[in-house]
Amino acid sequence: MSTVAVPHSPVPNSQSPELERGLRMYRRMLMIRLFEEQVNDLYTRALMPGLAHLYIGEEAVAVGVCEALTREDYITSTHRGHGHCIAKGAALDRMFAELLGKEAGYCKGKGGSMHIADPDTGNLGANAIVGGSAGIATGAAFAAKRLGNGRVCVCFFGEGALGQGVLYEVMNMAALWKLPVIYLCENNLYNEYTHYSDTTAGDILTRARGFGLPAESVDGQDARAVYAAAKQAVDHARQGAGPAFLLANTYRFHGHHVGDVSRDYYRSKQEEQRWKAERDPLKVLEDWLAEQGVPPANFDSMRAEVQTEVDQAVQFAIAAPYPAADKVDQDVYA
Amino acid sequence: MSTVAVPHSPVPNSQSPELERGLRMYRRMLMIRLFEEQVNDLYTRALMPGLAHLYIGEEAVAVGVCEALTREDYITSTHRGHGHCIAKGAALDRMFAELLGKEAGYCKGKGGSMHIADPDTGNLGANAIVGGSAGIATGAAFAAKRLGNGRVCVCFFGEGALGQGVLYEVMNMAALWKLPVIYLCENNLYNEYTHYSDTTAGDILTRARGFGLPAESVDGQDARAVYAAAKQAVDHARQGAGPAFLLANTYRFHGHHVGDVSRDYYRSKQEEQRWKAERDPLKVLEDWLAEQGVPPANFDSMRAEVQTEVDQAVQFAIAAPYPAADKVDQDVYA
Amino acid sequence: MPETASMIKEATREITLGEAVREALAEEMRRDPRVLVMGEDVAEAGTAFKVLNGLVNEFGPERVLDTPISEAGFTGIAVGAAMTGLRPVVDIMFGDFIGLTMDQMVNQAAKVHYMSGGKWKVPMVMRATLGATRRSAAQHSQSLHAWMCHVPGLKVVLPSTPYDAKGLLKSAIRDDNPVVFFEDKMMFRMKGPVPTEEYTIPLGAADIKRAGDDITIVATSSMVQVALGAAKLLEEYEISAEVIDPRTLWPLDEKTLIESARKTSRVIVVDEGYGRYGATSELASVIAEGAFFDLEAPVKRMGAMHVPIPFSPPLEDATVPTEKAVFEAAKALLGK
Amino acid sequence: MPETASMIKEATREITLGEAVREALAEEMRRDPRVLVMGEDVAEAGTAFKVLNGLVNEFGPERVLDTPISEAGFTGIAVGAAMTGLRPVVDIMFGDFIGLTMDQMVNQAAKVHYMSGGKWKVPMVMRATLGATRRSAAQHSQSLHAWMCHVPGLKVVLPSTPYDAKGLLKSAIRDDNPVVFFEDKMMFRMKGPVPTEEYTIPLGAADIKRAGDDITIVATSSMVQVALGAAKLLEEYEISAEVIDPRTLWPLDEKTLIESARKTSRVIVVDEGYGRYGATSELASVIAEGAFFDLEAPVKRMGAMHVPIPFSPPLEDATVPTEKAVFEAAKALLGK
Ligand SMILES: Cc1ncc(C[n+]2csc(CCOP(=O)(O)OP(=O)(O)O)c2C)c(N)n1
Ligand SMILES: Cc1ncc(C[n+]2csc(CCOP(=O)(O)OP(=O)(O)O)c2C)c(N)n1
Ligand SMILES: [Mg+2]
Ligand SMILES: [Mg+2]
Repeated sequence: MSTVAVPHSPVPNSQSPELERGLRMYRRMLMIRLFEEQVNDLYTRALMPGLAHLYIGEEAVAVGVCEALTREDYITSTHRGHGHCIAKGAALDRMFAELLGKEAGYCKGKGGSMHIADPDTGNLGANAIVGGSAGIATGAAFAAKRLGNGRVCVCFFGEGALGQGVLYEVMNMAALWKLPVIYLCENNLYNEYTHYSDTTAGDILTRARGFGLPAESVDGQDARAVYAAAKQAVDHARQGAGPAFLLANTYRFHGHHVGDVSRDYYRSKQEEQRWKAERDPLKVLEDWLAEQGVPPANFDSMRAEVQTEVDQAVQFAIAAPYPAADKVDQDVYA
Repeated sequence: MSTVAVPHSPVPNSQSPELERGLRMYRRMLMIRLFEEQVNDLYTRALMPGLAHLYIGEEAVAVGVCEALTREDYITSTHRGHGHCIAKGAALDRMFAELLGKEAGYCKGKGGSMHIADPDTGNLGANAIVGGSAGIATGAAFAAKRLGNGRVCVCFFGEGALGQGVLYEVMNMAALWKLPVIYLCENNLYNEYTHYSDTTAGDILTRARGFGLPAESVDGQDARAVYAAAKQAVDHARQGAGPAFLLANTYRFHGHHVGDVSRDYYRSKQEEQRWKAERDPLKVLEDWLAEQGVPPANFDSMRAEVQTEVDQAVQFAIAAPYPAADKVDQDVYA
Repeated sequence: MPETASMIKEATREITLGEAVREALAEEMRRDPRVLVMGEDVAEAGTAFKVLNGLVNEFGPERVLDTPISEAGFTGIAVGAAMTGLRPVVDIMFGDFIGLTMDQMVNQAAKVHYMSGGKWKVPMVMRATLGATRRSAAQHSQSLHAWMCHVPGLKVVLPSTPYDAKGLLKSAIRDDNPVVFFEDKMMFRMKGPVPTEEYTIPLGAADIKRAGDDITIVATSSMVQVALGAAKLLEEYEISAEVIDPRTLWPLDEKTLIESARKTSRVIVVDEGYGRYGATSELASVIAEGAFFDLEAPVKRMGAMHVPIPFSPPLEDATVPTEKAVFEAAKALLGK
Repeated sequence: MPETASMIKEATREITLGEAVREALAEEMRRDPRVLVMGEDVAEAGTAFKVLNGLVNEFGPERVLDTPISEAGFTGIAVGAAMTGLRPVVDIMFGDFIGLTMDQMVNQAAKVHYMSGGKWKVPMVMRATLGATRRSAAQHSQSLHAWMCHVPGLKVVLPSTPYDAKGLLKSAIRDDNPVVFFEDKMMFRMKGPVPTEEYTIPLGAADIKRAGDDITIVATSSMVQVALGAAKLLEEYEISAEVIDPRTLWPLDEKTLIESARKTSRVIVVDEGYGRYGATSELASVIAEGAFFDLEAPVKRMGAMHVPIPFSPPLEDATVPTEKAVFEAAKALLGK
């Protein structure tokens, strides 16, 4: 059912499905973490064109949610989209290639960091318009329902997208027409450089309920909690019971984008430190896995394996060629 | 305090303020009713260019609300706007003139039925874009607050405008910034030819509350109830307590516009009959006034007076000249 | 299949432009179960203009779907549905409302294919209206198609006859790209010959609505009849006007326009959109460049007056190019 | 007051375009308490481009106001606030987002004055950005000003130097109409002379950025530097290019453009918006008509390639007119 390949099991004894899931999620979160640390490195070494918005700190949300999806299910993603794409099954080498504008990238270099799309993993595309994929996600759910193919769609968006009216327009239609779509709001507390409490009146869950959607919040740093909440909403949607709204409370550990380094004016170092120390989603899951008897060495070896994968992927991307200049006016029309 | 001039009192004995208000509202509602019956007549006699959306049946909403406003307070109105404009104090002759496209009209004939605007009565303008005035109304409240002039703004809109995302965007900001604006939703059950339950999921009041606005519903056929609810919201807003949402349940007695005559396919004659017989806002108020001792003859004489006013106004408009052709490119830029 | 109405040998019948639109939709919906219509009051009401009357009876409310008044939202839904297996046709009652959909159309629909490196496709159609003189005032009378023409990734169609409307709409629905289809609301009742057998008209082919030698009048949508009327008036002066309808503004059949201009050496372009920074600017530029050495006079542009459309009838009528105005302009161009 | 930077006798200092914008806002805010700024991250963050850094310190968060990510909503609020006594300046971070505001700008801001018979006014400014080559891909790189130019009731300004930016923005703020002010995001750090004393530049006056005799290059915003660079390259071929910046696309100073075209008889128009149905279409049409009998060659239009802007650097660079391309086009026009 999961889009994530089961890793070589580092735990010898026969595992419970729950433990297997925990390990699978851990490895996928690690992929996102190490991929993005590499992205940051590419930026600081001036090897990457433009900017990128890192998902580090929020990995449990994407991974917990996608754990509840099949490969055929759809997602839409955001400017902060690497995590969603990887969680849904994207390959790291083609991700890196896209971020570097190479022909081998998911979008032949035409999309870049903010527009990774991949039909093979049901990824309808990251979107650089805040709230810009709400319509697309709802439309995919509409088609899934009409075609009766049993797919659901998850629309990931930051709490900043709560400012975009189109979100409410499509939630209303999703509720009216009982579409299999889950609106997954990642509240990382900031719209760029502004605290969300300065931009968001009332109560987020009440908003969703006002449009007829069941809504609940979940600890976005706890992959297992996210999975449980997502699973319920996804099952519901798949059974024809209609859309749902999930609010995942989370935090981005880095700046709004890789260039956002001096952040004191909008959030304190202490706040950042506290989240990193106490609420790191990798640490949260690691603690649970350790409790289940996974020995410390296994985490190290997983990390080493994933790091190797990341290193190979980035090497591939750096060596890969740019698209030929005459590709520029291809793909404008189908 | 009211924008409505006190009519020659038809009741001899000294009146309570409440009775005075009732009579004032009655007369103003009658003005709307008879004005619009005349509009319908102009249409059927092919004397009016284009179409018009009649407010008949909903008069208690506009009049009850505007009774709670000063002349300086602002309103924004809709495609179904005659009632709001008259309730806020518009003169009938210039209204008719505008509907006929004459130079003497409120907008020199440039606006027509859907765009009556009048700074003298705080009318920021009717609007032919559904939900199109939500931004303007909120902006006027924003300015009132910044300038500290104590004004409030009422944004009238039909329940169809609940489909427009911009409404939620501005309600959010109104709540955040505690702006003196009242969102007045006139639920007449239909978006053009579609029942609102086919277009509106969830619960309308919960929606507003989700954005941090106090919200309540009111019987839109009962001018006194509307006044009471509006008064509370307006006083609140004027004191700096922020915006509010009012849902007035009402019904339009005519078609969506004057040309919408065969309506059976979207609503039954019985439904229309029931509302007209049992929930006519003029009748509801008349009953109360009668209970207060207003004799039947007084209603007749009021009607006769207002009818005379309407007749004179329409004669004025019919006789008035069109704007000269060279006016066409004036007023594009200030 | 004939590509222009004039090539129809035996026009078995005349139908209105509105009927032609409905027929095109019905035929495509029968042919392809993925096609569906969504918009405000499209089902039982058959749209505000009654163009879709009866469609819901054949296809049911699942395929002729009433929406809330959420132009941005349902356009976005159409984009997503088009990406994932359906072929939606969205109905925007008045073209004035396309402003609400610009982000969805321009940042999403037009770019999904390119941004995904050609992987996702958006086979959708947006039907919208244009045109003034309906006494509907400034927010219900605009012809804003130039905005859409400016955007790579979109195709833009403006039919001027029932025949063209039917054939072009069928092509638009079968096209794998987002196509914006503008119908003049004053033309819905205009009748014209439409064959009973099936046909399509390719996007990107202009049509010579009337052949002539002395002057070329390039006209779109509502202005085609105006141009034909002017051409008739010009006959009396023994001026032979050629009237060309590009039919699709993107892709644009530059060749046909330029060839005619080179032949006649005098050109008027007329379109109901605003004249400034509008469709006529592009058409005039293409012709001025392509026929540079053959033109005897500057290309004359005629569009809506650069004012919000006024309500008052005498004012509104002054904002739109008329037969008479085109006729006078043509005479002036020919020095007569 | 000098109306062009070249007329400044003693430029006491050089500042960046970003600083010029900030100065204009600060001066107008000091001068008129009704002026205020609103938009996303405009206060402490000083916008995503840091252009407004420090403004909130002087004027406080009531006059430099952070908004939710609600472009349509806060633009609408600005319209209403402008009607009722304030003079708001709204900040649209990326010009690509104006699609979200088109209904507010076009159906409301642009029409309120006219529809009310001249009674209500909308003295507001929308500041937005344009321009590509920032590796920001298709949704953060567009130059969509042509849409706004098409709409009567709006004015549209595109400054190309710090001097112009400051003087034009001050005029825009004092104007009683909605003005859309597009800033090239790649030019924020470009320096230029700006006098310390106060000045304004009227809307509707083109500026001859460089005088010349052999060819006219009409360029806007980001393309002015490109044109000047091309002009320099042309010097080597002893071609004397005149570079003209219309500065405001509406109102448009047709006279200055046409006079130059009549003098040089060869014209290139270059703008970073899409070339088709865009600003260059209008500029070329105006010149082709106004200088018809003096032109030796068709007006050459150069704009962004008709594709969504790609992310990949070599592709993106191919979409925007360059110095070299303008230089080559000029040589070709002159048959050299
Ligand atoms: C419509 C729109 N407005 C503004 C922006 C600029 N912008 C990019 S990201 C961002 C903040 C988004 O905040 P949020 O949705 O919470 O996502 P986060 O970055 O926190 O993940 C803004 C304002 C945009 N991309 N799209
Ligand atoms: C944005 C927009 N979409 C569609 C329309 C066409 N239209 C005019 S009135 C109307 C129905 C409005 O219903 P409601 O808001 O309930 O007002 P009512 O007519 O019932 O008073 C529609 C869809 C419009 N004017 N504006
Ligand atoms: Mg956030
Ligand atoms: Mg209604």
